[in-house]
Formats: sequence, structure tokens, C-alpha cells
Amino acid sequence: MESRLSRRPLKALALGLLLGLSAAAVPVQAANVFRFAFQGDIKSLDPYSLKESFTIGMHGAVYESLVTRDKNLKFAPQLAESWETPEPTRWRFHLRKDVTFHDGSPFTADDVIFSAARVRAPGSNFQTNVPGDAEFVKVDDHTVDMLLKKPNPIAIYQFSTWYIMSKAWAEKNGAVAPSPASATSPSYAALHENGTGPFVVTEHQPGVKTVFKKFSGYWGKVESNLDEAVFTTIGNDATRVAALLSGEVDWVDPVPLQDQQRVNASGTATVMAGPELRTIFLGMDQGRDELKDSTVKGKNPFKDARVREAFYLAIDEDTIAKRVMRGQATPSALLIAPTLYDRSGEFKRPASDAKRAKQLLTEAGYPDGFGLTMDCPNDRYVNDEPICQAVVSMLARIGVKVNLAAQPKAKYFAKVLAPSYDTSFYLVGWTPSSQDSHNILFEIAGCRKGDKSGRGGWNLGNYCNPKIDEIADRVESETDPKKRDAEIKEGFDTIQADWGYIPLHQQALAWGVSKKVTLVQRPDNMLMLYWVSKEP
Amino acid sequence: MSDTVLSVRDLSVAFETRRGTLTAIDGVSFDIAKGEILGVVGESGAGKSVTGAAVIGLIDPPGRIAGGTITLRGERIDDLPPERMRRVRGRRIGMIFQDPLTSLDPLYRVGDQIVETIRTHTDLSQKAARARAIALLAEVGIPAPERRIDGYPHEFSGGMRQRVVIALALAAEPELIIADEPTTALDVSVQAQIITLLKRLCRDHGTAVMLVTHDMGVIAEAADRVAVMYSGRIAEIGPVADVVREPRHPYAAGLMGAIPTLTQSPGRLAQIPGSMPRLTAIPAGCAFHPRCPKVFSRCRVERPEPIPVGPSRVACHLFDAQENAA
Amino acid sequence: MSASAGEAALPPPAAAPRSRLARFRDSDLWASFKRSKLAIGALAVTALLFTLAIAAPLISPQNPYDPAQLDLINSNLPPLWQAEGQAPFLWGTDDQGRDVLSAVFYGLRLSLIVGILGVLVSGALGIALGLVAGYVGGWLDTLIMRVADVQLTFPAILIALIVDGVAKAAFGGALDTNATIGLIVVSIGLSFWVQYARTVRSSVMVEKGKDYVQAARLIGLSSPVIMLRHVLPNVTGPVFVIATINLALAIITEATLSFLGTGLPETMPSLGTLIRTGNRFLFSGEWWIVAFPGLALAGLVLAINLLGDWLRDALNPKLQ
Amino acid sequence: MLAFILRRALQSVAVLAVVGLIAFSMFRFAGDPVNQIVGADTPVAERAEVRRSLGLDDPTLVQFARYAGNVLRGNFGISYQFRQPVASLLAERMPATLELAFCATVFALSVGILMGVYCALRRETWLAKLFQAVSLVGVSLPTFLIGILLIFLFSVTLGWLPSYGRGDTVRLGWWTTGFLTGSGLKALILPAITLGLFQMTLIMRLVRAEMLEVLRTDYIRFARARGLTTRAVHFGHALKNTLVPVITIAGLQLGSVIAFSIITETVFQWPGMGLLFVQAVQNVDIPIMAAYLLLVAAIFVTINLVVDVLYTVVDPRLRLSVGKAA
Repeated sequence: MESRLSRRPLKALALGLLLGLSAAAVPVQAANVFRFAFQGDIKSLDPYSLKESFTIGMHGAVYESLVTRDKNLKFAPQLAESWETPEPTRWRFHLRKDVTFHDGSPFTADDVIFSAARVRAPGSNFQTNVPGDAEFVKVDDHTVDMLLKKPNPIAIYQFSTWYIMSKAWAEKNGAVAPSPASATSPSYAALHENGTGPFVVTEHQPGVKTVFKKFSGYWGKVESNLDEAVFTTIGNDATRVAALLSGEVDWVDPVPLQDQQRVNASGTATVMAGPELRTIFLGMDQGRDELKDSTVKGKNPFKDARVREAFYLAIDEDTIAKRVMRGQATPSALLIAPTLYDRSGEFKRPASDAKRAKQLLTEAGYPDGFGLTMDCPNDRYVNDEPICQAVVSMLARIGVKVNLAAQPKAKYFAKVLAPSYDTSFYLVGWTPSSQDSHNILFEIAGCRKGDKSGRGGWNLGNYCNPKIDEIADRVESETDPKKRDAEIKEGFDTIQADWGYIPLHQQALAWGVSKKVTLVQRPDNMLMLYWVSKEP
Repeated sequence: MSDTVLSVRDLSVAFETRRGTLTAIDGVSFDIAKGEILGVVGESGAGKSVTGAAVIGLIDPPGRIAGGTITLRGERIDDLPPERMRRVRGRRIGMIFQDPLTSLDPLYRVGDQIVETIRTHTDLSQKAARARAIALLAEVGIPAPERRIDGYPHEFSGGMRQRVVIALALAAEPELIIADEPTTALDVSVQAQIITLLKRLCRDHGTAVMLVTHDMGVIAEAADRVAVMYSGRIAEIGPVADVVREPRHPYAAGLMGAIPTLTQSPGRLAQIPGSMPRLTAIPAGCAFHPRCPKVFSRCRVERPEPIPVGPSRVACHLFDAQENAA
Repeated sequence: MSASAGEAALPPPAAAPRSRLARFRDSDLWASFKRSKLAIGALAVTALLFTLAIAAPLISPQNPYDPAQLDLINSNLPPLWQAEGQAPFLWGTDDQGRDVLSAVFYGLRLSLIVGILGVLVSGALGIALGLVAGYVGGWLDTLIMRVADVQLTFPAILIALIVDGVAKAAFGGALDTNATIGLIVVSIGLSFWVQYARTVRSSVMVEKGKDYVQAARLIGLSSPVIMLRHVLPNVTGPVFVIATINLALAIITEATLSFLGTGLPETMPSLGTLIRTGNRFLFSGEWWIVAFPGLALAGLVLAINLLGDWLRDALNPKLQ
Repeated sequence: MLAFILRRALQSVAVLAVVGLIAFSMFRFAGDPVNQIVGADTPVAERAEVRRSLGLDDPTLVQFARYAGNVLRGNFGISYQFRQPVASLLAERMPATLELAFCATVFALSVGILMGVYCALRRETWLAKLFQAVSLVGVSLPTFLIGILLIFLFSVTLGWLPSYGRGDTVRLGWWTTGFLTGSGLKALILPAITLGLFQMTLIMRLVRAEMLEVLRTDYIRFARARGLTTRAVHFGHALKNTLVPVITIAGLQLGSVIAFSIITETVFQWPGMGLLFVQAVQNVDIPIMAAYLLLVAAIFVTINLVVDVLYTVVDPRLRLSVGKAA
């Protein structure tokens, strides 16, 4: 009797404790938060600052464009309700009338005209997104005309990543120019945003984290059920995978190839793989009269097509795709992904043939090979440095001694890009931002003249065949798709015949996605927050 | 004097080293009576300090007491368990080290160190202990003890610090004080003061003192009796007047060759050619025989036992031989 | 005299001239060495690893630095004792078909070269500066010792990163392997000299006050030379201890630099680079790519540290 | 004492000036700052304008004076990568690094001292030998490997602790803290252990060696001779004396903990200054590198000064020599 009495208060206490605990455990209608991590960071919120897929996708949650691309990369209206081409050189855009910026001000034609000027101003990384010769004219508050000097069927191909900014906001905050007026003052637009998109940025710490919250005044319907999205940078591969597997984040990019099996086996997350639009290829300096950092003095071996062919044939891309890429890559004969060019199927990659390669080198006068330096990024593309290493050892077998200079992307690009183009042999990945072959013929294979047009801007080795420039010009203004494809084929044939580039493969996308999350993976490797939903 | 405080019988101390067992003290016996000062002299390495350390139970490993007994007021203390021996230390046996500069913990006020000692061994309150500490400091001749008690050791001069050390040794009214070279590190002028102080305190409190030193001058000045040690053994022990004026053992005689007075600068002690043997190489027979001017064959084989010669005891075959000869 | 009398009374060195070896065998160093099983083990491991490093080109089944010998077909093979293992790749291969065993041998070689060069540079720098500071004294001493204080702020990693960043900004572009090695060696040298300098300086300070230096001055002898002759033997022990421990630190530093991406390139991997690249495969089950270089590095550093530890204890008279 | 502190402060300023000069030289001469600021396609005239606006045409001395003036006002320039003032970038990251360094130091000190004391007092026990062995393994494994192993074990395999970042933080004014949220505290554990491990072993070995040395000193022997309890001897006297030099070393170590956090922050993606610095090195962002250099030096110098002051508080002797740097 006594013992029962004494036990009672204890029981009550335990019960109370339990109740208290369970009450504490039930969150007060928690916000639905999506946490995600990428290997790089969002450096700037200014949508004209950096042409890099992931950053562009993030900007796309906050800013919007006149014309967007849907889940299948087809054009779709966004800030422009509709558009037409009353004549080949005039494009008319009808703007939505119910749109406001995040600061509450209405969206009008003035903002479009302002943005068209800003995106093409010095310091913008998106100058080629809007045709350089285009003039924008306001018809009324919600109608804008784009006037071109000559017909251009692909004039709006890159509009989906040309985001519209508020004129009044930019003027008020000294953010009219994409790069700050004085080199010693910080950029306002890099740290703050004022878009029209479904999300607002509530916190932005470059290199640490960025917090997106739902924009209550958004004009459209949003598929996403998220209240909040928190972005973090996790540069270290192992840490990033660990964060996904432990459920700390719901999405990571990229999942390293070797860890994909483990992620899939985890039960909590899966790898979403799909072909990417980016093509990885090798380029050779065919411009300089003497190859830099090479044992060959006084001449440039790459000016000899036989040497280029020998390099091409020495590299066994099939093995690279199978071994280095663990099957997560599609060997490519072209500098463009198959989905972006209908007649890709007609091209075949010449089979690797080390014997023939050696013979070609001998014919070209290098029976013992030669030495040169190869530039390679080590944190930009999937297994970029291992690919380069594999190339180095394959070339070693035909007697070419390659000194591999693998560097982080910041240093790498500073070296190989304009203005110095300081490279003899390099690896690059390229996605045509217009998603069209013309971009390849123009920027990658066009002769580098250093003019303002941007032709050959990414032709780091200055492979130059004037025939391609002619073809590119015809392709640009050709409106008949059939004829256009034929012209393009001629261009690609020429590059292959010249052994101008060594295309390797399209890498596979490798997003690690929590099973609680549904989202859309487009081949352009952009994560669009407005398509992300998460089980609460 | 019959009132024996300390009695050491056949004490041996050994050190285990990687070269085997070294015997640092070998069969040492002596007594100290109440109020008596026994001087222990000898060269460095003769075993004086080790004897002191053995008595207070502070021989660090790898050393150990290998044989013999130590009794304090009739109670055996060499085999006490550590905790009980700790209670003997400080309470019943006090100790004074050679270097007053390093004997005091530099981070504590001297008063705190005295109070700590008093309170470890008595039930006095903090306040009472502090009062006693001030009295002790006054007794050892520190001027303005009420103020100085809150000073740090580095604020005291060497002589003053040795006075503090003596006060610390006296803190719990021990029956025996082991003073290990208490004046060696001090200026000559201060040495005399410290010796005088030690003598006075010992007289006032009736404390027995074991005064370890290599300085015959100090012995002559302070000790009642003296033991001369050589190679871990006692060569001669007896009243100070006898040993100093009429040393029997050839080694003791050599030591007495030049006794510096306290007012003069101390001269060299060992006037005997050669040096004391290392512990690893103690010769057979009498340890002193290689240096002894009066060596004869028996010394090389047989170890001399202490035999009474007058009021002293001397470990030398010479006196055996003399008797034989006579 | 204290209670440790037994140790202090060791026999004097025998008067008769004896061979150096015999004297060494009789010395405390040797005795303490024989007693310490750990020291014997550490020395054995160190000796083994040094031998492997020196003999790497002779005993490796493959030259991992020769790209022509790598074949992608052999990539990612597990160790020989596993089901898919293939001869001659005892410890398996990495993602480039590089034999892990050979890579570890060559990596040991490179790590040791970088470490030893780094220690030599820092030692030379430190001893020179310590001598100057101690001997000349005055404002030069103050300056050198203040710089040493500042230096302590910046661990080798930080210095190396800054040296690397500045070098790349200044020269632009990638450096070749030899330049990278040089850069790392310089960084290590710049960050580890302080201890040598302090040790040598204090020894010089002690010697400076001694009679023979004053005497030498009086009779017009060049005292720096005489001092050198007295100072150097005094500091050999401590300097050797510092060098041993620094060698371990230098090897770790190089590995860490490689992890942060400023170390040696993947085509010419040191142990650190091997761990960095192998680290990618830690989660994927291809454990052998990181495990063997990791074990080799840990073993090497541990053995050297143990040796250094034991040396320090053995040479420290206070601890005997 | 005031004079001493004043002198140290002056020396600190001199040290900072030297580091400032180095930082300025990096800023000015490592590559052309103009190239870093403007786009590659910027015309020459515009470059010249930027050059003028940066004051790069002025004499070097003027430039250094201006740089120093700017730095004193907290203006470290604009980051090349982020287009933001370096000062605000660093300020944003500083709480993360300081909280991590603080936890790592607390961990290293508490565990290191405990283990060190244990190893010194119980030298021969198997646990002490185990600690010794662990400490050696601790210094022999590179930090990044330890971090990755911890992540592998506790985040991936066991799923107990987060693998990256700070968890949820609370903003208190300009300071963000992870101490106030559960996830913030959990996120601290692995990085703090990783960062503190090396210092912990260092402190453990230092405490052990220092304590063994202290235990051999006269004042410890004297304390034992006074009959103090083992507890009082070990923890009252030996430990306190051991900790005096340890404070110095630990203080100096705090500076290197902050610098060493570069590695830990990279492994754990900890959004602190170290991570910012590594990114800056990779992107050749000289203004951040220079500012970080200055900041670490400033932190170090401040710590040094604090340690000096602390030293005088703990050690009444005010020893001027900075201990025996092990």
C-alpha cells in the first residue's frame, strides 16, 4: 500500500515529462525548407555578372526574362505574354501588365529598355545574349520593339538568361552599370536583388549561404511548395556527399562519379543523371608561330594537320568514358550535344589508333615525339584533371611528353582566356548558351580577330579556317531549318577534316536528390527553384 | 646524553641503475640526542645528503633503503607506509635545504606557505595559523613580519629566505631538523648569522639537528658532535672538540688540515691527493686505502669496523694495529 | 648532492683512447637506445621506409611518374588478395591505372626529399640567424628575435599558401613540378627556422660570457670562429632533435598543402597528393587508393616522431 | 609593470607595422591590381582611370601611408571576387572562426592538461602510456585526414553529428553565434575536436614534460619534506608552477589555432575566415589575403600582449624571458 502511494507521484512526473517532451517535439507548423548545396558559390546577385549555369539558374528564381524555357528547354512566355515578328528585322514583345518587382514597383517597358542597355554595357558577362545591333524602342508601357539591322532567326535564343532589372531601383542605388563606377566602391546589385520572380533573397553571404523565401506578391502560379530555400557552398566532394547522405541537405551537385553507387544504395537519396548539354573537348594552339612551353623551337607543330590528327587518334575516348567517367559520359564526335543538333547522328568519332598516330607524327617530322604543356582546370568539370591525366598518359605512348598544369578554375581561366590566351593545349567544356550550333561555329571555331563581335572569343587555340566564318554568317541569317542544318553540317565537317578540335564527350549530370524532393532536371544543368517541391 | 631522538642503525641505501645496484650508504649508524647538533661532513658524493634524505623518507626511486633501521624516539620510521611517513615529515622531522632561492614555491606568498604547513599538521584555524606564522617569522629574525608575511619569496634576500625556510621547518615544532648544507649558498657574512640562529632555535626548542655540510668551519662553530663520512661510510664520529683537534682517522686528519674560520674565506677542503672513488668502483677493504698515507696490507682486504677510540668511534685498522703492536 | 647520487656518479670516460664506435657503444645514448624497444622499432621502421624510398626506382613494379606506363585499362583494381585483384598490382591501382605500391614508394621518396630539403633550409637559416643574433646582439638581435615572434604566428601552411598565392600572382600561371617543390621547401624553411635560431642564440649567449672567448679576444684571435667551434658541438643534440621533429612536421605540411591544392601535382604525387586524390574514393569502397598512402604517411611520421621523442629524452640531461 | 606592458605594446605595434608592410607589398606588387579589378576587354584609357582612382601612380611611400591609413580606419579594400569591402566580409566570417577556435582551445586545454597531469603523475601506468601513444598518433596524422575520418565515422556511418557548416545561428548585433541552438552546438563538436586535437597533444606533452621537471625542483622536494599531502604538493604547488609556461605556449597556440583553422574549415566547410582565405588564395584575391594576414598578426599580437599581462598576474616574479619554448 505504502509503496503504491510513493510510486504515484513518480508516475505522474514521468507522464508529465513525456507530455512535455512530445509537445516540444511537435514543431509549430514548420516552414517547408529546402536545403541545397553546390560545389561552387553564388558570388554575386547581379544577374549580368557571371555566365555560369548554376548561378544563372539561381538568379532565375529571383529575376525573370521576357522569354523563358520550359522543362523541355522549349521557349515559353514569361514577362512577355507573347511576341511576334511583323517583319524579319522587327520583333514585338507584349509585356504582362500584372507584374511588380520585389520592392513593389510595377514592371514596364522602360525596365526592358534599361535592361537591354545594361546587359550590353562594359562589365556585363552577358553581352552576347542580346544582339549587339539590336535597338529597343518603347511602343507603349507594355509593348516593346526590338529593331535589328539584318534578319536573325536566333535573335531571342539567349533571352531566357537575360533577366530584366528595375530601372528605378538601379538608378536609385547606383547600380546602373554592371561593374561599379569606381573600382574602389562595392557593387550594390551584387549584394541585393530586386527581381520579379517567385523568390526573394532574404540573406546573402557570398561563399557561405544564400536564403531564398517565397515572394508573396508574385504574379503567377508557382509549382513549388517551398516556403524557404537555403543554399550553401560545399566545395569538398566527400563533405558534400556526406551532407546529402546524412539528410542535412536535400540536393547536391555534383555527386562525384565514384560515389554515385553509394548514394543510390543509401535509401535516402538518389542520383539524378542525365546527359548534359556541355561538351568537353581539347583545343590546340594553331595560332602562334612558335608553340609556348614546348621542346619544339621556332615552329608550331600544331600548324601541321598530321600532328593534330595524331593527337586525335592517340586519345582513346572510349576508355576515358568507360574508366575515368565510369560510363557516365557519351563520347562525342561533335563540339555540340546531340540533342541540340538534329543531324548529329551522321557524325562518327574516328576510332583511336595509336599506331597510325605514331606514324603520322613520324611523317610530320617528330619520330620521337615532342614535349609541350597542357592546361587543365581541376575543379570545373566532372573529373577534369583525371581526364587530362589520362590524355597525358595516352600521348606518352606515342612519344609526346606532356607537362600537365592543372589548376583551380579561377587561375586556369585567367591564364587561358582573353586577352593572353596563354595556352598550347587545353581542356574546356562548352554549352552553347543559345543552344544552337551557330554559337559553336561563331565563338569556338570562328577565326579570332579580336574585334567587338566576339567571334572566336572562346577559340583559345585560334584554329582558323575562313570557310567556317562564311558558313557561320550564312547560318546566322538562314531561316529555313533544312538548309540551315545542311550549312551547319558543312561547318562541322570542315572542323573534323581540319582536325581543328578534339571533342571528347558530353558528361552526365549528377545531381544527388533526397527522396523527399521532386524537381526538374534540365540538360542545361540549371536548378530551377520554382519546380522544386518537398514533402513537408 | 641519554635522551635519544634519532637512532640510525646499519643504514644502507642502494640505487638501482642500468649498470647494476650502487650502494650509496653502507652500514651507517649514529644517534642524535635532544637538543644536540650532529654535524655530518664529507666530500661531495660521500653520502651525507642521502643519509638525510633517508631519515626523512624522501629517497626517490630508483633509490631505496636496502637495510638497517631508523628509529625516532624509539619508533621505527623507515618502514612506515607513505601516508604515515608523510605525517612524520614536517610534523616530527623538519628539513632545511641547501638553496633557499629554490626551496620556496615562487608562486605563493611566504605566509601562505607557512600557514599551509602549520594547518597541514595542526588543527589551528587560518587566523591562528597566521598569527603563529608571524610569530615564527619574528623568531627567525625577519623584521616587520606582519608586513613581510605577505611578500613573495623573490622579494626576500638569500639570507632572509633561508630564515623563512627555517621558520617553515620549525612550523610544526619538530623534534628533529635535518639541515642539508643550510649555509652553502649564502654569503659568508650571512652564514654566521644563520648558524647562530640555528643554534639558538635548537637550544630554545630542544630540537635535535642533523647538520649536513662539507664545511668544517660550520661544524666547528655549530656542532656538538661530528660524523666524518667517506664513500657512504662513517670514518669517524665523536665530539666535535676531539675530532677537530685530534682527528684519528687519516681521512679526518686530512680534512682538518685546514679549517677556515668563519671570518676568513673558506679554503679548499680536501688537501689529500687523489679523489673519492666513484660508487661503481669502491675498492675492497677500506674505501680510503688508495689515498691513505698510512696504508698497509690489511687495509686492502679487510673492511674496518668502527671501534671506540677515546670518546670517538673510528673505522680504521690503524687503531686495531696499534693495540696489536702495543 | 641530491638523492639521485647514483646516476651522477657514473664512471668517467676511460683515459685510454678508444674508437669512436666503442665510445658510442659505451655512451648513455646507446644504453638508453638498447633499453627502449619503441626506439628500436621506430628506427627499424624509419630505416625501412628510407630504404624503400631510396630504392624505389629499383623495386617498384612500375614508374608511376611515367605516364606511358599507366594504362586506364588497369584502373581501380583492388589489391591482389581481393577477388578482382590482378598481378602485378599488389596494392591495387588508382583511377589512372597507377600501381598503388609503386606510387607509395615514389611518394615516400618525394615526401622525404621535400621534408629533408625543408629541414636543411630551415636549419641553415635558423643556425645562421641564431649565431648572428647571439653574437652581434643589440638591435640586430632584437630585430631577429622579433621577426621570430611574428614568424611563430604564421604556421607553415599559412606561409606556404601566401607564398604560393603571391608567386602565382607574380609569375602568373602554373608552376612546374620542380618550382612547386622549391616553393614548398622555401615555405617550410621560412616557417621552421625559429626554433633553431632560438636554441643556437641562447647557446651563443652562454658561450659568449665564458673566459676563453674573452681570452681569445684579448690575444686577438677571431672569436667568432672559436665560438663556432664551441657552440656547434653544444647545439648538435638539440638541433638534431628539432630537425627530427621538424622533418615529421615538414612531411605533414607538404601533405596538407597538397590537400589544399597547392602541393605537388597529381602526375607526380607525393604521399600527401596521393591521399588527396585517394580521399575522393573514401566513400566509394575503393579504400586502397587512400588507405595505403595514408598508412605509409602515418607510419613514417610516427616513426620519425618516436625517434625524435626518444632522442629528446635521451639527450636531455635533466630527464636522466 | 606598466612600463613593461607599455614596452610590449610598442613592440606589438612595430610587429604589426612590419606585417602591414608585407601585406601592402603583396597588395601592390603581386600581380597588377588593375588587371584584377577590370575586365579583360577594358580599354587602356579606362585602365589608366582605374589606376589613377586607386592611386597607383603615387610614390610607393605615399601609397603605403595611404594603405596604412585605410587599414587603421578598417578599410582593407574591395575583394576582387566578391566586389565587397574585405572588412565586412571578414567581419561576417569572424564569429564563426572565433567560436570554433575558442571551442577547440577549451577542448585542447582542458583535455590536454588533464591528460598531461595524469601522464606526469602516473608515468608508469598503462593508461599514461596509452595517452602518450595516442598523442603521438595525434600529431602524426594530418589534420585533414582526421577530419575526414571523423566525418566518415560520426556523420556518414553513425549519423550522429553534422558534417558541414555551423548549423543554425542566432544573430546578436553583428555577431552570429552557434552557441544558442542545438544544431549550432552539434555542428561545433567535430570541427572543434579536429582543430583542437593537435594543440591538445601538444599541451599534453608540454604539461607532462614541464610537470616532470617541476616535480624535480627543490621547492617540491621541500614541500614534501614539509609533510604536505600529495594532493597539495601535486595540485597546489606542482600544477600551478607547471601552468605558468603552459599559459604562454597555449596563448601562442591560440594564434596558430586561428591560422590552422584554414584546414579544418576547408574540410568541414565552416564558414569562417580560414575558408574565405583558402578561396582567396585559389582565386588570387590579394586584398583578402593581405587583410587576413594582417588580422592573424593582430590577433596574435593581442594574444601575446594578454598572455604577457596574464603572466605577470600569475607569476609574481615577472620573469621576462618567455619561458622555455619547447
